[in-house]
Amino acid sequence: MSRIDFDMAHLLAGLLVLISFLELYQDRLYALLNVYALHALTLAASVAWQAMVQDAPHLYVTAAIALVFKAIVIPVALHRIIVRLGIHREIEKVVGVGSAMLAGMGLVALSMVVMLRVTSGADPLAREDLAFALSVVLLGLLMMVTRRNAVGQVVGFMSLENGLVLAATGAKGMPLVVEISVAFSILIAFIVIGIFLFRIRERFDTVDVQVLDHFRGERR
Amino acid sequence: MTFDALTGVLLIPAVAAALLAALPGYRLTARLNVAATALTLVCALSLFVRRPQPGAYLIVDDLNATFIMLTTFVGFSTSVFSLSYIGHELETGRLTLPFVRFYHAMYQVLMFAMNLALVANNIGLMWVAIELATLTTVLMVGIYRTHEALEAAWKYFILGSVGIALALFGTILVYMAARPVVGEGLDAMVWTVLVRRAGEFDPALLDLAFVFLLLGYGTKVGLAPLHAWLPDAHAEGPTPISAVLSGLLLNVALYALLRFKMLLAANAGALAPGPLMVTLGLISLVFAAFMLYRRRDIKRLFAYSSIEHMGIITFAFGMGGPLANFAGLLHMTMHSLAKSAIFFAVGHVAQVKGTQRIADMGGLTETHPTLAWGLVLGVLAIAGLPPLGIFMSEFLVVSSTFARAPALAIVLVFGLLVGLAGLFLRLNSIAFGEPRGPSAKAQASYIPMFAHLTLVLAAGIYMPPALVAWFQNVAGLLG
Amino acid sequence: MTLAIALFAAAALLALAALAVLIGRAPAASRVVYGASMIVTAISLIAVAMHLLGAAAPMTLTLPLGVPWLGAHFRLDALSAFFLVVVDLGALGASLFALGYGEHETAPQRVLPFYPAFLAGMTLVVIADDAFTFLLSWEFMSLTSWALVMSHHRLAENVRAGYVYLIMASFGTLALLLAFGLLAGPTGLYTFAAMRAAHPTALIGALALLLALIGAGSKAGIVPLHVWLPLAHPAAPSHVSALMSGVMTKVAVYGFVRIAFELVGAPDWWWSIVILAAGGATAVMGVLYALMQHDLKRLLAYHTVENIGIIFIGLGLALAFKTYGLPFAAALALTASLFHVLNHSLFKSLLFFGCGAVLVATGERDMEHLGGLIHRMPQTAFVFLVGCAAISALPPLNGFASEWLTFQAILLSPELPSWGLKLLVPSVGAMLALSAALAAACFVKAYGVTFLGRPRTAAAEAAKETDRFGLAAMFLLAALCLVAGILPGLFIDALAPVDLALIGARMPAQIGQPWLSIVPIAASRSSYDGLLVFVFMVISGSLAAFAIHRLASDRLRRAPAWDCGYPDPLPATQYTAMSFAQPIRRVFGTSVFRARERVVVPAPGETRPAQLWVDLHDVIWESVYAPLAAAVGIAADRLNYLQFLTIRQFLSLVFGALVILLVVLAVWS
Amino acid sequence: MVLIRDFSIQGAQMLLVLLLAPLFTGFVRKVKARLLRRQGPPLIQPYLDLVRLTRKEVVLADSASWLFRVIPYVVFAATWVAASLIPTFRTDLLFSWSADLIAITALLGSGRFFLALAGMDVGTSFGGIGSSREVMIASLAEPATIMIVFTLALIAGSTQLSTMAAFMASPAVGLRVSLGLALIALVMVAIAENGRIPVDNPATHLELTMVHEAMVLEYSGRHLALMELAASLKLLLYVSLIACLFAPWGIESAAAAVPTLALGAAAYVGKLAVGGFLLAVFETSIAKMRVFRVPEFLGVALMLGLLATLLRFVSESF
Repeated sequence: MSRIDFDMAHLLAGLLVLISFLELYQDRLYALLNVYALHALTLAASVAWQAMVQDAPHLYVTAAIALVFKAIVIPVALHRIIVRLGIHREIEKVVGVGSAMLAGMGLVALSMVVMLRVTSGADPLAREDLAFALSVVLLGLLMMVTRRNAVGQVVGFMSLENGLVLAATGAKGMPLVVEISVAFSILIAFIVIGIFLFRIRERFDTVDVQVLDHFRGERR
Repeated sequence: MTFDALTGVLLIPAVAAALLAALPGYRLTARLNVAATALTLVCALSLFVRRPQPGAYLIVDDLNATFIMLTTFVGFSTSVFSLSYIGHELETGRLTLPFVRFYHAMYQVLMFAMNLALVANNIGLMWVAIELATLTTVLMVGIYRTHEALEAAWKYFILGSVGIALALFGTILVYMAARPVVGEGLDAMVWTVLVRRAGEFDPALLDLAFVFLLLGYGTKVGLAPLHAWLPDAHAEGPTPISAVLSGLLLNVALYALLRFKMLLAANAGALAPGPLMVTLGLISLVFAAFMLYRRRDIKRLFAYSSIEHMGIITFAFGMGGPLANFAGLLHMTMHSLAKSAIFFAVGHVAQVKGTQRIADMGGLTETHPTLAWGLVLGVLAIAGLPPLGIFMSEFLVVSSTFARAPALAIVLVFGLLVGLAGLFLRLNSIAFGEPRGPSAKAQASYIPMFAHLTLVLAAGIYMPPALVAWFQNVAGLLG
Repeated sequence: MTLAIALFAAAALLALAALAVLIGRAPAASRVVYGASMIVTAISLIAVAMHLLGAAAPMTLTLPLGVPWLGAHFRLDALSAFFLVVVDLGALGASLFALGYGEHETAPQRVLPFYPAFLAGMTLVVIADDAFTFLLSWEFMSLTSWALVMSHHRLAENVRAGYVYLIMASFGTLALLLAFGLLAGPTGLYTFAAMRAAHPTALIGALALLLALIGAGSKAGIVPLHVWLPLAHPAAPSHVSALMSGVMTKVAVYGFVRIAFELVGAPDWWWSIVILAAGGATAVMGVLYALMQHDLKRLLAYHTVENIGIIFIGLGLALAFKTYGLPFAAALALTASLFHVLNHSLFKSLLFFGCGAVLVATGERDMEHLGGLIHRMPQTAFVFLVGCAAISALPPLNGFASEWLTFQAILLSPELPSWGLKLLVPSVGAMLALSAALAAACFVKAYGVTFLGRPRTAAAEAAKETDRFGLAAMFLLAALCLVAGILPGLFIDALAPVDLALIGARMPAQIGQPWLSIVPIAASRSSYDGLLVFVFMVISGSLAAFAIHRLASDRLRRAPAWDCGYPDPLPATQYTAMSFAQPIRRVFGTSVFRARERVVVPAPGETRPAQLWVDLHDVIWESVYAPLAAAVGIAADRLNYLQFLTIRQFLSLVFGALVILLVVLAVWS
Repeated sequence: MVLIRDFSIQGAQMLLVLLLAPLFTGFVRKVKARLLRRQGPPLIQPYLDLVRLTRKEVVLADSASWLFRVIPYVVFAATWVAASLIPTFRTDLLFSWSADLIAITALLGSGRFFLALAGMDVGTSFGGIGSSREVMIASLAEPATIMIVFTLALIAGSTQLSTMAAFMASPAVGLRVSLGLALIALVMVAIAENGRIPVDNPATHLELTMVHEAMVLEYSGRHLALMELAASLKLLLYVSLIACLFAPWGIESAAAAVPTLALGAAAYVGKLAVGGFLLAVFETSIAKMRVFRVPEFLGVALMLGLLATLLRFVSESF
């Protein structure tokens, strides 16, 4: 494939990592949601680009899903939930932004190192893409474990999943990508609805996960 | 397409699920549920006779035939058990009719998903199937709608989703590794092709893939430290589901792991998957063994013992070699049977005692001899005491390991001993001593429980040569 | 043929167990089960005894059971035959005793199914010829006996006993499993035949031997692995206690002999030091523990520990002699210890039966609540006395015969070249003598407090003589004790094939000796004739009686006891078990058990009684097992926190695992 | 013919010890009395006591059992058999091989076992005191004896008394450290076993100190007579044991003619006299020790015995 394709894909992937860092940086829920929307948008762009360069039309579906569902529906829904449940707006973190950032750096470095062991037999695009995707995945996980609010964790999970889609689309000619992305969208929908359901059934007065599992299996 | 046993194994549960979702009432649907599982079992049996050619999506080979056999059988006996169990739940009003309908439908979906995961010849399809199985079980775990149940379901859901995500990433990596060799498109995900060409794949990618698959599917297997969802899911869901979870779903996830282990084994450059599995296995074993001591909830107790045994099985497969693999397969089969039998007993015990707190039950052998001795027998089985089947597998694992890696064997033996002590510490207060709690007559269905136990007992003493040859063949496949 | 009979016997017993499950609650069940098992064991006993006496060639048999590609191998050679005789003899006696005793069982459905299964398990252990079958039967034996221990499960102490027992049993089994794993090698040559053929390296052999000592020793009751024994044996019904103490521990000895003398090849000499030291320590500690007890059954259980120690001393000597190529000395030592195996099984069963009779008659196991039973149960008292004399190694009974042989073996040890043994063996001999003397002391106490003196409670007052089955069983065993004591030559010759099989030499034939005396090495060196001693004593005793009654007075008058002029009608003024043990406690207990006596004497004029407390510490339990249990508890508590994490924390576990694995991957190359 | 002769010799031996035993006891008493500047009872006093006791009726405690009545005969028989197997004036007695030194020790042990039981039988506190102390003493004395037996057996290469005596008489013995140790230990054991001062005092009924007398406290009449006779037999046994092992001169072998046998018998009597005299001197010159000093006393004996054995094991020359 030509140089420009490569650079473009590369750029978008890198952008995705960058935005993951931005998410890691946020400490207001709304802002986080917006940044996530951006994240999804970038993903959509990247997927679309892949669809073009791999001339794999079915990938456009994935792109569309990313655009409509992740970049618009989900953030809006979460926005609603936050309003409906009156969740306090700031994000409670376990570790400070600084250390989270450092950890993120470490993770990115780690994913690079791991990927560099891959012989360049695999085509460079895949290799670089995978490195970025892995970083995104790890950053998403990091976000999940450093955020206390459910919403924050959901966002973390979703960006993790974006990383997956990035990898999947980056993998040239991979079948089932669409199905997988759909399946994942359903999964996310489940999570969001789950949060919502719990509220409606008034089981938990807040979706703060800690309160949600204050009863942890067995009483001591 | 012509209807063959393979499609039957998949189609029957799917159709049944649709039917059960549509039909009202309890009596009919419950029996329909049994009938469906019975039919599936028949189809699975016929797989031994005539086996369809592997296609791009589906395959039946020696390895998964064993699993299918086990799954359909335990699925069947569990449906028989749930017949009486759910009936009791309806009487006590813990479940209402709509939920029962939902439950039956989900049960069939779960069966479908597991069978699909087992027969999938496509790693992507396998992944989808396992995700489906997870989601259905999540819904079933939460079915009681109690605070605890929902919380357990939620925990299971979140951890499971992360696991799924990791597994998917691993799957993608496998594809990436395969693509340059096999070429783009479907072939690069078809299991049979992969394993044939695995030697030429890029080892580093395979390593990375395996790490993710190990963690991803390992979460489903319930290996420590990825186990967190397992005890609560077992404890809070309806007991038939606990039985299916322990007896089947864990195996299915393990099956996926094994597939990829074979893939790595086929590649010279890749790191040996053995050490990783051995490590995780031992961690799970020892960890779960210690966790048994402080358990107060009877179902959680046995959930942790499932973790322990999954650890042993993973360890055995990790050690590899004909003996250890054979032992691993045997142990897995025996554990599925014994553990589901235990959950059958536990379900009725919890029903007659009206609680799951161990402290509120006692002297069960006085009040409910049949039930209690069934439970004791099951516990003896999973504690690896003769003449029951697990003794044989543990004998093979330990003895074969000690000659190869003494240090590991010591840890293994230590874990086994600690686990046994913990298990009996609890069993003593359940089955023996002065009777406690209500002693109402149990309207229980003993057939499934004792059927399983009989099989376990028989296997401990005599195994039919056909089965042995089968297992040995599979053990050979696993390398 | 004989092997087939033995297998059929095992099968029949298992079938009987299955039957007992069905008819367990029926009134006639106990008669049926015990009667049937008695018949079966009798048949097997006859067949096997003939096999042993006929010194027939080993016979093997393979069934398509167990590990599929291996099959279940069975073999009946001299060693198995001898131990099978021990097993069947004990089983026969126990079944006969239980015909009467079983009637008093409160929960027969918890005893009847497991009793025949237990017998079958023991039978199978001694004829198993591959590692899997052996361990299967071994653990099955433990399991069934565990169930029997748990038969009276409503008592918390019994449940605890069963718990400790099961853990120790599994521990032992796992140790044996490791031993076999070593001997079988990675390719899994599990048959004993293959292990015999393979010659393991010295290190492997030594390790396997050590593991076998731990594994079999934990079942036999080697100190410090004996802790379960005094808990479990008393908890079971008496006829089962007799089997566990008298027979099962011997099966454990069998396991050790089988591995140590046949399978491990030629281990280094210093392993015999380990065994000798363990044996000596076990003998002395066992009897000291026993002296501190006042629960009759527990006392007997501790004496089992002591006798196991004596047996292992003999085995250690035999091993030492064998490794130094002194076959005849080895044969002597081995014969001594195997003969003691038989003897101990005889008198220990007898004594436990006596306990059972007392238990039925009075409902008491605590000696402090008994006394004066000789008046109410004279026959039981008589046979129990025979048992006491036998276990105290008094001539002309069997206990002395085997101990005498052991002493003779010790006296041969200067021929050993190694210095370690030269120094150790005499000390072990001293330990042996010490334990024998202390055993006598202990049984003076046991018998004196239980059967002699005046009844201490109403229960003891109202005791009744036990039933005819029980008496039959006890008299049978007592007679055997006497026969084995006065005609040891027969038994020594019967053991010759075992020596030949395991060592390649045998003791000189005893049958030909004049006056049926036994001569281990040479007449000039040492000889003993139990028969003659017995006859002498009878003659001289009756002579004296005759002379006095004839020539002098035979008048007799009953009167209150003299007691230096201060006779006290209260039975409480008698010596109790604790007070009887006091001098010995002062001599040994202060160091071994950290025994302390606290006396509170009220001030003059106060009316409250003076009080005496005795604090004893089970040092071994407190220094080994309690810490272990505590450690496990602490670990369990610490890990238990992991049950109570939040979802996020669990996720971070997953995350951590992922990162660690990735790092491992990164640094792999 | 030979058999008859041997029989007669064996019988003579049995009678000899039986007859000599009370005399020896009386002799010791006499000597002690003399040393204490007392007249003392006549030498034959023990015989008179025995006869008197046997003529008296037995007063049996109400709570005494059949065992209580059997035990005197058992104890007597055991002791007598043991005593009659120890070569006094002639080695290889007809039945000497029927019990070697270990067996003889055990025979005495069984005597003690039943004696202790007798103490427990009536159910009085004194009997209990006696028995418990007796077994405590025995539990140390017996191992000591066994150790001594080991030493001698290793020197003589046999546990067979005749052989040992013969070997001891032979010049092959020489002076050995272990022998000396064994002798001292054996004397200590003998003192303890026979309940002599300083371990026990056969002449008192002081409840705090008595051991042997406490056990036979309830006995009377013929039973008591047997017990007393057994006690004196035991004393004689130990002295003649020491004599035949450490002063085997004059003990003739089988082939010896009758006159030499007579000479041997005379030598034996002489040895007894010396032994008795030494015993008396020792007893008069030492004070009785507290009961709980006895274990230390016997512990020393045990240690000496063990030491002697170890020396033998370590090297032949000791």
